[in-house]
Amino acid sequence: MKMQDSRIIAAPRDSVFEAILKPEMLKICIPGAEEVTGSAAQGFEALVVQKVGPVKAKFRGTVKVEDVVPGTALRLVGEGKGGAAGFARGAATVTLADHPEGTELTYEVDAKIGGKLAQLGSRIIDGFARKMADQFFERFKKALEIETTFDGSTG
Amino acid sequence: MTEKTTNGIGAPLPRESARRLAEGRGRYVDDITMPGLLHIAFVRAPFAHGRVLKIEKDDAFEVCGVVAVIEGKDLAEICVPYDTNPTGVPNHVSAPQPPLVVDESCFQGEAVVAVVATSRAAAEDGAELVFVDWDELPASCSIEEAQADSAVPAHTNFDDNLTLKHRFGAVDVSDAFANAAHVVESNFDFGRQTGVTLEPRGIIAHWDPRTEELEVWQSHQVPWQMREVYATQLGLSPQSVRVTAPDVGGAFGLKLHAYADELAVVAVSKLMGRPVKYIVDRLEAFTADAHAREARAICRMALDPQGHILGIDARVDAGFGAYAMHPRGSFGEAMQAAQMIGAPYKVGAFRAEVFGWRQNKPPSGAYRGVGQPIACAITEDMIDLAASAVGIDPVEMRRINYRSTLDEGARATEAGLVIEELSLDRCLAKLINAMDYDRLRAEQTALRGKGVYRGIGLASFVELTGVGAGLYGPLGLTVAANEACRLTLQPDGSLTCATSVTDQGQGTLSALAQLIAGEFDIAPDKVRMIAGDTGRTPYGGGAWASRGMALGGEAAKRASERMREGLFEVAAGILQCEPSDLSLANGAVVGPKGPSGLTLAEIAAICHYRPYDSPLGKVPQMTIEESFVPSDVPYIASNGVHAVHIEVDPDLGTVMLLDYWVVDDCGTVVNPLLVDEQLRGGIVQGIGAALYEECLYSEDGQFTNGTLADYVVPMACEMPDIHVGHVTTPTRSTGLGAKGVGEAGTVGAPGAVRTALNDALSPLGARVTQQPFTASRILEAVMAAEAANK
Amino acid sequence: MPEDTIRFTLNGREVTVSARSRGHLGDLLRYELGQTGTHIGCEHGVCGACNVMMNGRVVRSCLTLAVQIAGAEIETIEHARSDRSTVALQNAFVARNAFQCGYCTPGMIMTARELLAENAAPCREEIRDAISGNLCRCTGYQAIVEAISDAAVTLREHADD
Amino acid sequence: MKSPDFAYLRAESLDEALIALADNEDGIVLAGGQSLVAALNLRLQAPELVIDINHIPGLDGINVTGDTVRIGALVRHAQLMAHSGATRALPLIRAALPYVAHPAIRNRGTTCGSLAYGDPAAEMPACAVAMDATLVLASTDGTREVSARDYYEGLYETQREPYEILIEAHFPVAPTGTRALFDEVVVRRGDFASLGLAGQMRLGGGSIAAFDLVAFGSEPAPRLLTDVAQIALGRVADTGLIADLAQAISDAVRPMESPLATPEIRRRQYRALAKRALRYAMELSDA
Repeated sequence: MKMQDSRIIAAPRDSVFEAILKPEMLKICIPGAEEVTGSAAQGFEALVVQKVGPVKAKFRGTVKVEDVVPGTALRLVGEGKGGAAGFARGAATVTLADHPEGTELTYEVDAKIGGKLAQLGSRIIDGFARKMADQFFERFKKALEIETTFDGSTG
Repeated sequence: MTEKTTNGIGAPLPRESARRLAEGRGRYVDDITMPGLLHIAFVRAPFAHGRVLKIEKDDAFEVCGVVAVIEGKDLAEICVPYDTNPTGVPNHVSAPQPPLVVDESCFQGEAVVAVVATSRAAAEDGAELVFVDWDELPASCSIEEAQADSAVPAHTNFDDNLTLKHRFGAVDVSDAFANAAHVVESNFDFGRQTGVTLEPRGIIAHWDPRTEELEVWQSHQVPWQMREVYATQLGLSPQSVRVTAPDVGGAFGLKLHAYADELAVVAVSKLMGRPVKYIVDRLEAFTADAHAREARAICRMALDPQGHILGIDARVDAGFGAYAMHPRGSFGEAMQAAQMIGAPYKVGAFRAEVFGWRQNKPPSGAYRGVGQPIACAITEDMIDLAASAVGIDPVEMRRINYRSTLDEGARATEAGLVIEELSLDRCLAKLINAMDYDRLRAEQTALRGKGVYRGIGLASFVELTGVGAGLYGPLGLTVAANEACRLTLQPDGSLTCATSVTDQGQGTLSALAQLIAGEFDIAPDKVRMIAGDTGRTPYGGGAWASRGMALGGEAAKRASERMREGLFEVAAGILQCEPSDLSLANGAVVGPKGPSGLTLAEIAAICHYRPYDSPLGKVPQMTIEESFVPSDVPYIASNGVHAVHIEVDPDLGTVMLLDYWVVDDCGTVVNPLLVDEQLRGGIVQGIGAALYEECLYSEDGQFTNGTLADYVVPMACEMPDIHVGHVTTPTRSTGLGAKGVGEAGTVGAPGAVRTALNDALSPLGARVTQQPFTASRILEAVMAAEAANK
Repeated sequence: MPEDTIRFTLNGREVTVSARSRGHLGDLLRYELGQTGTHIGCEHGVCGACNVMMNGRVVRSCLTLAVQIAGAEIETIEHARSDRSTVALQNAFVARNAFQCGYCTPGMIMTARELLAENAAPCREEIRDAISGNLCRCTGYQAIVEAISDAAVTLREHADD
Repeated sequence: MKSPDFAYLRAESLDEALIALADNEDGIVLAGGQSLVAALNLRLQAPELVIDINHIPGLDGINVTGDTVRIGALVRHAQLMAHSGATRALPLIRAALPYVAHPAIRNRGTTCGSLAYGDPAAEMPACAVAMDATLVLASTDGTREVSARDYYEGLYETQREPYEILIEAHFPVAPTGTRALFDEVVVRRGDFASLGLAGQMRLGGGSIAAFDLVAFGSEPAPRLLTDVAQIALGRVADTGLIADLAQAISDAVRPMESPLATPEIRRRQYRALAKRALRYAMELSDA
């Protein structure tokens, strides 16, 4: 299941890049994240509860940061085991570019959901993966824009 | 046809013996319980292909009720993996299939860990706490991926995925095509399906360490086969294993196979010395039951100017699973899909190649019709293409090409089929009359003017039934092909028939009782049927390839005749006449001077208690056993023609089934009520294959429609009324003359729906080739034609 | 009534079960109360094999929690012998050979019973619509439609006696 | 598949239910249970507490006043279907209810439960949006009213907070002469709709006086086709209008990507479905 989208974030590029690697930011942005620990270097541990329609799955997994090009690009690779519900794997390739209103963040997500969750028919699963990706970057945009306007500086 | 049609052969008697099922008094496997019974839930593989790195079991024991958590290596000590490598099909090789994955797992849903608990719910709670760490391996999921040169092996024991390669007919048929007036060609796609029995698979295994005997209750078609399988896998003497198939809630070939998860249950019981029950739930059924029918094909047909078939050249690529289906292999569906192409017709030159490809999906095995629905769909669609190329009516195209017998002096057809006398022309004539074909064609033409697109589909079929030992024996497969009947006259004059035949709803046991009752002119409820239990029935095949009446009926008829002869000798002595002067009327002997008052009960009492009263000085056997397997022919061929009338909406993509007809020749019909319902049920399963059913996998091998809301099987509202007609040509292979009918409906229906759809879409220049014909695929074809016509 | 039990009426008899019962009504009937005539086909409410009567209406027992039925009147196929409509249906199903494996039949009869209670002379489309939520994999449905139609006729003819 | 274990509360009053819901973040309400118990059996939900509201008095009423029909949280689909007053006042509900699942499901499934859950393929949410119904949400903070036209925000995303219970739905009584427009495409009767149209229309002197239309099934949530309705107002109800509306509907819908059908195919189906539904609605006499 592949999708791509982009967001204009009213914040300078390097502060956007730094923000994306902070555990607290991941906790705010990953929909349903209850705990996020660790660091960009060693990778993050996350407990995520995701609810779509009849499904309320608890995923325990890791988020690794790869292919880092400081300031301009990186890849977030997440893998969560939902116990009997199955598993979720996703990779988000994020690229940043300067933009008159701040930074243009484009992301390409390749999500794979498996086990029992996948068996529930595409009606729910496509929505499930797309919702997690869209919400992640929407919350990231909001969190970053508040942070920047709040202290006025480049964070 | 004997004259007594009140209760003998030919009487449409209701199944009084089955009334208990309508009163909720059935006894299916899950209805059986016993003290100390434990329950199993499996942890199953989430990936299409993976390797187990580590299994952490401790958390599972925190669940109250969990008794044991068992891995592949625990069972490896007492149970050997399935070895499905039939010597007679050399390239059909398969990796060993263990009851539980030991390290490599090669289809999503394969059982990895068995959690044993005091309830199924507790076992599932425990299963959720078992942590399995996996290394996901690359997988080959579609046929294209599996057959590509760079294909990833579905199992690392092999370096490619080819697991069947065979050719039927001639090496070369090119000259039949060289001088043909017309050549038509098409490709075909068939979606992967599964049987969806309403009662899921289920098993109870009880190894009793005290008696060192294994008792198994299992929802299954062939208990004798499973006795041999469990004995072999656990290293036991077959005589210490007893397998009973109680009431079975539908099987359709899906419960013919030996499954790894069921073997695991038996092995767990042996390991623990406790009775263990496992009932497959609906999600597991979709990912672990046998799959079938996934295939791609291409076919060419050469015709002379008048439309006679000069040659057929076909190739079938079939998708199997990760392992060959135990014990009969996965090749049956693919072989018959190729060999049966063109079977109803004189085809001149014939060549059909078939390839089977291993895939990272559940093992595929025989399902109702076994490849013949594919062969029929290909053949009948080609016939319609030929009819329009030559410019003659599809009915005429069939009539002028039908085969009725083997060619002069030939032992088999070009495809190697040993066909008896066929009656397709008579079936077609009766069908055309029943459906008022000409009126439907006229109505169709008129409606096309108003933008209403009706379709008339025809499908002729030949079906191999009552398959004997000639199919599996030479291939080195230990499959019983005889059917036996052990008939006992009870002291009170009633009869007991213990038969090797089994019944999953076909009504075969009622028909056998009716047949036997007819031989003694007594009421069917005076014949008690014993079946499905290896501890109480003679050795035999069970239920597969529509054999119940064809073979089991013949055994019962012969046993009845021998029993009757013995009784007539006693009666003749008493009545001072010749045995040949005697007959039976409502359970009493009729002598030369009319009814004698000598009842079966009286004779039975003499034979059991007062042998000295027998004038012969001795008494006949009270228990007679007859076993029958066809010796002159490998199978008994039945035939028939289907027709369906549909309406297609080219904008919504919906198909309405307006009416359905079938005229079938299954030889002697013992009970028309049961036979007609077998045809209707089989037809609706075939309609399911044609319009609705497909196992949808994502490109990385995840099964994505694992509920009954997403894997669509036919329900009541969309199904047409089905008009059933018969032509009766008794087979010469048996005295009874009955041929099989159980699969005839499923064999013809996909072909009828496919030809009807392409007939309906022809004015739009559209054509469908990939089954099931969903709204999406119909609209894609229509839109492609619209784009082409622009 | 002690705190930890649930009381309800099963086939005309008062029954109590533990309030700690887990899972759905179908399993409660089959495993704790021995009423195995109710069959389980999917456990996600699609196949209809588990249909029983609850307070006079046909419901999916697999979609009804065991603990939810306090005070309810539950009727299963085993009790149906005492109900005129069900006996007529059972006779018609046998006469028409409207079942083969029998696994869907108890649930089918429960659905048909409610239909005939509301519509004494249903046409074939109304019957097919009523059983549109009852999966049968063996018969192809036609014999079932005819059996329900026959039962309707029998019940109308003997409405008075 | 057997449901996980959970605590069970049989609420005797609405307050008791609302308090339990507010206090238990992992609590969930059981009314009809036709979606919830299936999810429990499939182990897709593992709530700590199931709050059964079936025994709360006063929630199972259907109240028909001059201009509104009030439907309580425990009103079963079958109960509403059999209520002549309500169905006479709400022709679209009368037309749509027979498409909802199957008899056994309608006997237990609640109309408000279907409205609260918001399955994209469900018939009742689409009708509520078309009829501009109002949904009453209760919590320990009190009750608030939300228009159905705002309530559905995305795939299974609604304005209901986890601690709120949808206790009542208010449907405006359709003015006399209102005709229901309802049709859907399913593979089997009672299945989840692949696509559907739910709407109301009133004719005045042969032309369209009032028109509301919703597309559902392939959309993530019921989609109110306001600009399609604009085209219709004042136009004469004839085949020309049907063709224009059918094209407008086809352009307005935004079907979800799905392996079962491309958006382009869904749009083609919408055009055909619209023609069928509009032709039927317009031909109805003014009953």
